[in-house]
Amino acid sequence: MLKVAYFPGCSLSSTAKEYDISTRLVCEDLEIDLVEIPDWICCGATTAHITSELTAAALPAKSLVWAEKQGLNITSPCSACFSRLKMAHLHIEKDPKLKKEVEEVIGEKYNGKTEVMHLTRILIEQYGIENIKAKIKKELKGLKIACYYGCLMTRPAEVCVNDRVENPMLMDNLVKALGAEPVKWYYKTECCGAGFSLTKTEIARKLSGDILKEAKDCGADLVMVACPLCHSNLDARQPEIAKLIKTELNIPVLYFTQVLGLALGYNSMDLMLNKHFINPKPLLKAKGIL
Amino acid sequence: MESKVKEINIVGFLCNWCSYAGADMTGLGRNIYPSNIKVIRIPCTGRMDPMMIIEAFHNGADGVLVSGCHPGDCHYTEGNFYWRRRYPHLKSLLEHFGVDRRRFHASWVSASEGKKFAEVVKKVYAEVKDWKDNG
Amino acid sequence: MARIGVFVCHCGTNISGVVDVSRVAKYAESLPGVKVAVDYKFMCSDPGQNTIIDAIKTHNLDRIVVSACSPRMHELTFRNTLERAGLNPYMVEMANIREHVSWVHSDNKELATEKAMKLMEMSVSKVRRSEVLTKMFAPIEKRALVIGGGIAGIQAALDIAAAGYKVVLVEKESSIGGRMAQLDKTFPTLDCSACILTPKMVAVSQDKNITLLTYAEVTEVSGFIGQFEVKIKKKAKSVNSKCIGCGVCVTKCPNKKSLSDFDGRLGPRKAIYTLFPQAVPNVPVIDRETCTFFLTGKCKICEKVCPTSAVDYTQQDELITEKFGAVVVATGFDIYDHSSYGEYGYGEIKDVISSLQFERLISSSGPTEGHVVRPSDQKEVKNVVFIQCVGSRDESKKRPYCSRVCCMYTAKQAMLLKDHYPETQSYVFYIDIRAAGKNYEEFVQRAQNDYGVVYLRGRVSKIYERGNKLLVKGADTLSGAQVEIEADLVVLANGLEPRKGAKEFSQLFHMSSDQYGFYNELHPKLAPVETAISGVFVAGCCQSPKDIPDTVAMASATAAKVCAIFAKEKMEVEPLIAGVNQLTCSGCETCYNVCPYSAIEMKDKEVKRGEVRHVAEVLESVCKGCGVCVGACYSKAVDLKGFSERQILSQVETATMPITNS
Amino acid sequence: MAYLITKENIKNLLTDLIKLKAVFAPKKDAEDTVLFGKLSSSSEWHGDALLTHTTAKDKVYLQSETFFKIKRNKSGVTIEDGPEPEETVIFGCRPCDARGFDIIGKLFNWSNFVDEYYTKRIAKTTIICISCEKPESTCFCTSFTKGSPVNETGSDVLLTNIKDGKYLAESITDKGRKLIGDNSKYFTEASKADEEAKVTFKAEAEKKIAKKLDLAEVKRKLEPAFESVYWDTVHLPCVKCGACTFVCPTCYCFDITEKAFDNINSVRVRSWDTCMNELFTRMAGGVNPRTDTKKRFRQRFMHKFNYHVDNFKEELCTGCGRCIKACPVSIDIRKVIEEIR
Amino acid sequence: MDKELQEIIKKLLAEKKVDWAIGYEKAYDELSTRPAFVQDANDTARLIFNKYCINNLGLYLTKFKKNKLAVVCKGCDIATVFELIKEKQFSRENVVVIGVACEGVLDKKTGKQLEKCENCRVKQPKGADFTVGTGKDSAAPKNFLDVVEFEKKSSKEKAEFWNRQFEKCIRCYACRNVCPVCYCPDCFANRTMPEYLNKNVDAEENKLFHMIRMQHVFGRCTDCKACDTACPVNIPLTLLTKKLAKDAKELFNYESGADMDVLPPLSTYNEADSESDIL
Repeated sequence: MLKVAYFPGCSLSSTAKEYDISTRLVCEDLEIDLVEIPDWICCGATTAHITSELTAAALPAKSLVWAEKQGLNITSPCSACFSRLKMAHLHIEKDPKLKKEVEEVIGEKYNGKTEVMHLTRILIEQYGIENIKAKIKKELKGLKIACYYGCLMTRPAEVCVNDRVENPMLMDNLVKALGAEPVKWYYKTECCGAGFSLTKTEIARKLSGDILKEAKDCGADLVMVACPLCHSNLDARQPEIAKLIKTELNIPVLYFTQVLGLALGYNSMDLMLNKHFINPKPLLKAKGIL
Repeated sequence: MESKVKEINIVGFLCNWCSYAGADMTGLGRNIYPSNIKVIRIPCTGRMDPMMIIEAFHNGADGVLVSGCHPGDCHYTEGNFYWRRRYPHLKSLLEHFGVDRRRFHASWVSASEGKKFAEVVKKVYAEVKDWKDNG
Repeated sequence: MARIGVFVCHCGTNISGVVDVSRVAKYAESLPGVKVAVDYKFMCSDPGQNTIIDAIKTHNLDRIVVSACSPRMHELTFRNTLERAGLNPYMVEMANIREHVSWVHSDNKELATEKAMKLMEMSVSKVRRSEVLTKMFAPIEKRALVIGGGIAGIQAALDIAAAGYKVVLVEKESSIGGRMAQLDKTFPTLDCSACILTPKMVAVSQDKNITLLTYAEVTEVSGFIGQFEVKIKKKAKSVNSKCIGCGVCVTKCPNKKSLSDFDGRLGPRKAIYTLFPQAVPNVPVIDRETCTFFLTGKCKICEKVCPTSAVDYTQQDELITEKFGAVVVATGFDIYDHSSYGEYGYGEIKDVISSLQFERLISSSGPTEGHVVRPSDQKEVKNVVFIQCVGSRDESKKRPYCSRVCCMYTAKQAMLLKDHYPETQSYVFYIDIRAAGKNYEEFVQRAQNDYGVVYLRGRVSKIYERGNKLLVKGADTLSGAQVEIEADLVVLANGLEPRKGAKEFSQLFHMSSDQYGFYNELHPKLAPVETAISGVFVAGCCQSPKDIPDTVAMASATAAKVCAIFAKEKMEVEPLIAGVNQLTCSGCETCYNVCPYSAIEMKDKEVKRGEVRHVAEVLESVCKGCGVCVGACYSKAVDLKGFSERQILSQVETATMPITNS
Repeated sequence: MAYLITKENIKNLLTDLIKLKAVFAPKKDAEDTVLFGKLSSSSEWHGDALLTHTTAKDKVYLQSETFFKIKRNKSGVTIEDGPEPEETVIFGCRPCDARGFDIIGKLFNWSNFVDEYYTKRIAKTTIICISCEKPESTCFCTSFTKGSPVNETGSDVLLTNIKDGKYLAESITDKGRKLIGDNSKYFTEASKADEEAKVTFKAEAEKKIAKKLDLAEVKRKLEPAFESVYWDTVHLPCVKCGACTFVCPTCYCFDITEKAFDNINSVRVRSWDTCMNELFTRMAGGVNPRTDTKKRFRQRFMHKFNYHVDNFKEELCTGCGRCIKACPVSIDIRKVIEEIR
Repeated sequence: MDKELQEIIKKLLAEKKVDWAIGYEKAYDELSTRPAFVQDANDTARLIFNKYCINNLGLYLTKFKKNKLAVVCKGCDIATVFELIKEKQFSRENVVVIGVACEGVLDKKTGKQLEKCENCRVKQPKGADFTVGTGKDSAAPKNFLDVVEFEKKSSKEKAEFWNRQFEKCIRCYACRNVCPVCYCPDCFANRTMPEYLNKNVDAEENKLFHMIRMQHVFGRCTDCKACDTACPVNIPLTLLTKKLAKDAKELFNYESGADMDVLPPLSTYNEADSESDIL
C-alpha cells in the first residue's frame, strides 16, 4: 500500500476545505495511505520567503524532517505548500551553509532523503494511471476540461519533475484517464494574479478573466485546478469578472480531486461540490454525471 | 639572529614558463625577499616528481615551495592541473609522516607577478620559521 | 670524470655590486670536477664568450657553468658559445645569480654571496649529470588530409594544393559544400551563397593535387606529425564512376518517402539523390535504408533508366588506409535544436522554424522554390517574428556563448523577406545586437531604417497557436510594455554548436575540446589554428562559431601552417624531451594517460631477449618536453632529457647541504 | 662449572651489567614486537616470548656497519675509521641464536681471511643464553647435530630454568666464566641434582619438538638436484622479499656501498644483502646470472644445506624456524628441503 | 565449500580454460595457509579456504602475465584484480576470478581478526566469475577512526612515532614484495642512477623508503593490508595505507579498484579541482 506523509496546509483547513475532504476521500478510495504530519506548521508561503531565506527553509524543514524519519515521501495538494516544501528541500540540499543554519534552528538533522511530490505526481507516477483506470466507476464521457496548473506547481523548472514547464501534461493525462476530454489550450500556466488579489484586485480580475475567457473560447465545460488560490480567483471572482468583461462565463472550477472523485462514483455532497460559487451541478447533471 | 636566519633552508621548484620568469621579474623590480630559498628550474609543475620533494625533506630541507602557472595558463596546457592533484595528496601524506604542514607550500605565480613571488617567499619563510621556532 | 669550467659574471656591477664574485669563483674551484673558475665583467659579451672558448681549449673542459643572469635570457647565447668551442651545446648550465640573487638580496651582501655560491654549486652538480644531446630529425609524408568539405575544408584544400602539395579532402555527405551550400544569400553583401561557393567547389574537383573522397568518414587515426596513418571508410554510393550526372535516376525514382535533411526536412528526398543541384561531385548516391530495392528486393528503376549503367547495387563499403604528414580538421557545426525551448512550443509548433529552414524556404533551389510559405498550411506569410539567441547566450540551456552570426543572418533574413514580399512585416526580438565586422553595423541599420524591420529588445515568453495564427507574447524592455504579436511564421535564430559526434571524433586524434564540444586551439591568442596535437590544425566552426570570412581566413591559416611543415625536408626535433627506459617500464599506461600531447605510444615490445612486454615509447617528434609523464611515472622508467631525475636529485641534494670549504 | 641463580638475581645481575656495558635483551614494544633492544633497566627485559622477531645477529654483525669515513682536503684524502665497538652483553637469546654466532663466526674467520669488524665486535660481546622449555610449531633445532633446546654452542653462559624461578647457569667460555666470577654474589653453586635436573629438562624439551629432519639425506638429495624440475614449481609462492634471510641467525651476505654527504665528506658502509634480492647478483654491466625467482630461491637452500656443508661440515641453519614465521606466504623451509626430488 | 572450490578449479583446468590456478593450501600448522599453485586438474584436492587465508593472491597476477589464470579471491582481493587490470598489467580475459565468501581473516601472528574485516562490505564477493559460498556483509561501512585519531597528533609526535617504527624496520622489503601494486620491474629502491635510496639501513633512510612507497601506491593501493600483515617486525603500515584510502576518498572521491572506468586520481584531473591551499 502506498504510504505518503500528508501536509494539508492552512487553505485546506479553511477556505478550501472541499479540497481536503475530496483529497482524503479519493486517497482512501484508491488505498493511498495519507499520514497527516502531526502538528504540521505553516509552510511559510509568501510571507516567509520574501523576507527571510532561513525562515522560508526552516518552516517546511520541520515537516520534511518528520517525513524523513518515517521514511516517507511528502505530499501536499496545495500548490503553494508543495512549492514551499520542495523549494526548502532544494535550497537546503544546495546550500550547506543554509543547511547548517536550518539544522541549528530546528534542532534536528535533515539528510534530504525525503522527496516532495505534488499529489498529482503521486497519483500518476507512483499510483499509476492504469491502477486509477481500474478503479473508475463512472467514466466522465463528454466532459471537456481545461486543466489549469498555475505557477506554483510548475515553477521554477526544478520543481517540475518529469513534466514540461511550459506545457505541463500531468492533469491532462489524468483527465484523459477518467474518460473526459482535456482541451488543448495555452493558458495552463498563465498567471491568475493571486499575488495581487488583495492589493490590486483589478489586476487579479483582469488576469483571471483572461484565463476563464480563453478556457471558454477553447470549448471547456469546466476548469480543473490544483491550487486553492487559483480556485478562489477563478471561482469566487467569476461573477464580478463576468460583469467586468460583459461576457457570460459561468464555467465551474473544480479541484482535480473532486473531478477524480466524480469518476470514482462519489456524489456532490461527498465532494462538497456545493461549496463553489459557480454551481457545477447543472453542468454535471446535463452531462449525466450526477 | 643572523645565524638563525641562515639555518633555514628552503628549496623552490619553479616552472620555467611562469614562476621562474615571475621570479626573474621580481629581480627586475628589485623586490627584496629572504635569501633562504634556493631555486631549481623545472619545465613545468607537471614535471614535479613527488619523490623529489620527499627527497628534499629527507635531505634536510626545512621548507619546500613548488610554484607554477595559474590554472589554465600552463605552457603545456594541463601540466599544472596534474600538479594541483599531486600537491594536496602529498602534503597530507607528508603531514601524516610528521612533516609539518607549514613546511610545504605551492603557489601560482605568473610571469608578470614579480611582486607576488616575493610575497610568496616571505610567507613561506615566515611559516617555516614559525615551525622552527615554535615547533 | 667531468671537466667543468665555472664562469662567474659581474654583469657590470649588477652582480658584483652585491655578490662577492671572486669568492664565488674561488669556492667553485674547490668543487669536485671543476678544473677552472674565473670571473669576468660581462660574460655574455664577445670577449666574455671568448674567455669561455679559450678556457675550454686550455683546460680541455667538456662542460661549463655560467653564473650570471637568468637562463631565460642567455641560455641560448651560451649554447651557441659551446657550439663554437666545439662542444655539445647542451653541456651548459646557468646559475641565476642576478635576478635571483643580487637584485633581490641587496639587503645582505654576505647572505647574497653565500646564496650565489650555493646556486653555482647546484648548477655544477646538475651539469655534472648532463648528457650530450643531439637534435633529431623525423621524416615527413608530404600529403595533407582535410576533414570536412565545407567552405573551411574547401579553402584549406585549395590553398595547400596551390602550394603544390597533395591533399585528400574527406566529406561525409555525398557532396562538398557544407553549410554554406544551404544558405540563400550571405551578409553583409547579400550576394548569393551558391554563386560564390560553386566556383570553389568546381575548383576542388578539377585540382590535380586534390583527391576528393565524398560519402566517406575517418574511422581511425594513429601516428603523429609527419606520419599520420588514417583509416577512411568510403561508404558504398551504389553508383559507380560511369555516372555522368544526368539525373534521370533521381527524377524517375518513385520513392520519395524520406525528408531532405539538406532542406531542413521541409521537402521530400528521393531514395537515390544528389544533395543539391550544383553538387560536386555530381554523382547521386542511394540511401540503402530507404531504397525500395534494398528494403524489398524489388524496383531497380534507377538501374533501368541509367543511360551509362552506372547504378551498382553490389558496391560495398571500402576501408582504405592512407598516410599523411598533417591534418586540417574542419568538421563544421550543427544548429542548436530548439525543442528544448518550452516557451517556443518544444519544437512541436510547425510554423516555428529554425533559421536554416528559413534559408531553405527562401532559397530558389529550396523545397518551395523560394516561396516563403507556412510549413503547416503552405499559405503565404504576412507577419513574421524573428527571435534571436536561441541556444546562444542562454545559461539555462548551458549555452552561455554568443554564436556570433545570428544577429547578422537574422537581419539578412528579414531583409530578404521584405525583398521577396514587400507587404510583409518583420519583428526581431533581440538581447542586443552584435554586429562587429566590416560593414556589419551598417547592414543591421539598413534592415531597421530601409526595410522597416521592427527591432524589439526583449525575450519572448510564450508562443502559442490561436486559430491559424501564432500568438507571440514578449517583452519590449525599451518601452517597458508587454507585446503580443499575431504572427504567421516565427523564425528562431538557432545558435551554433559542434557537430553531433564531435567529442567522439576529437578522440580519434586525442584532441581536447571545451565543455560544449568545440575543439580547443593550442593557444587562444598566439596559436589559434594549432591544436595540442602537433600536425593537427582546426579551421572553421568546429573550433568556435564564426562567419564565412573568418572561417576562410582561418582555413588559409591552417594551409600556411601545413605548408610550413611540408616545406622542410625533415622535421627538426628539440632533444629536451622525454625518453622511456623500457627495461624498467611496467606498462601501467599512467604516462600514456597523462601526456597532454599524446606523445606516448604503448607497444608490445621485446625489451630483453625473449621477453615481450607492454611498454611505453615516446614519439620524439610529438613530445614537447613538459615532463608530466616523469612526474607521474611510478616505475621511474621515463625521464626527461635536460631535466633528468639524476640532475634534479643532485640539485636537491646540493641545495640542502651546507656550504663546505676545505 | 655450574651454578644456580634465581630469577630475582638475574634482574640484579642485569641491573649491574647495564651500568658497565651495553646490554641487549628481548624487549617488547607497543606493537607487541619483541626485539633485542638496549636495556636501560632490568624491568624492560621481556622473557616470556620464546623467540624474538629478529635475531641478535645484528648486535654483532651490524645491518649497516660503517667501515670508514672519507674526508677530502687540500692535501688529498684522509680516512677515518668507523666507531669502536663497545663492551656488549647479549642477554636472553636462545640456543639456536647463540649457535648462529658460532656458525657465522667461522665464516668471518675463514682460513686466511679474518673479518676484523665482526671479530672485534664478537670479542667484546658476552652472550648469555636461556634454554628453551616449550618449542614453537616452527622449531626444528634437534634436526642438527649440535642443535638442541639446551645447546651451549655459541653461548658464553647458558641458563636453564630447572625449577620455578631457579636457573642452572653454566659457564661455557672464559668470557662466561669471567662474567660469573665478576658477579659471583648472585650465583650459588649447583648440586649434582641440579645438573641432573637439566638432563630431564633436556629430554622433555627435545621431546616436544615434533619435526626432525634427516639432514644427511637432504644433502644427499640436494647434490644432484640443481637442475631438478622440483625448483620450477616450489618457488612459485615466493615473493622474493628478504624477510627470511634478514631474520635468520646465520645468513650473512652483504653489500658494500659508499655515500657522499657533500663535496667533502663521504662514508663506506657494509649493509646486509639478501640472495632473494634480484640486485644481489646483478653486475655493473647489467648481466645477472640469477635472473629469476627460481634461481634465487634454489640458491638459498643449496647454500644452506649443500654448499655450506661442503665447506664447513655443518648446515647454515640452526633450526630456529624464524624464516617460516616471517615469511609473508608461509613457505616452510623444512617442507622445501624434505620434499626435494 | 572447499569441495565446490576444488570442483570449479578442476573443471577450469581440465577444460584448459586456464593454465594455472592459484588458491590456498594448508601450511606448517593449523593456523597458517599459503598460496598454492595448481596446474594439474587432478591436483586440486589440496586447495582450501578458511579464515587463515590471509594472503592477497592478486599479487601473483603480475608475475604470471603470460598465462591464463584462475585466482581465488576474497571480496577485498577482487579490488586488487580490478586495479591491476585498470593499470593494464593483464587483461580481464586472461583471468578467471573465483570469489570466495569470507567471514573475515585472522592475522597469523596475533590470531586476531584483521581490523578491515570488521567493517567489510564485500564479504560476499562482487564482480567475480564464480562465487563460492555466501557471506554476510558487515553492517557498518569502513571507517577511518584510527587515522583521524592519529591525525590529531602534532607533527612532532607523528615524526617520533614513525621514527620509533622505522628503527625496527630491517628493509627486508616484504611489504613491497607482497604488495600487488608494487609490480615495478625495477623498484626505485634498487636504483643507483640516481640513487634515490641509500643501502644504509637506519630510521631516516627506512622512513624515506616508506614515504616514497606510500606516495607511489597512492590511488592504487586497495588497502588490502598485505604489507601490514607481512611485516616481520609489526610496523603498523595499515595506518599509512588507510590514510591513502582516506585521502583518495576525501580529496578525489576515489576508491581503488571500485570503478573500472575511472582513472586513478593522479592519472587525471578535473578543471574544478580544489586549490584552497595554494598561495
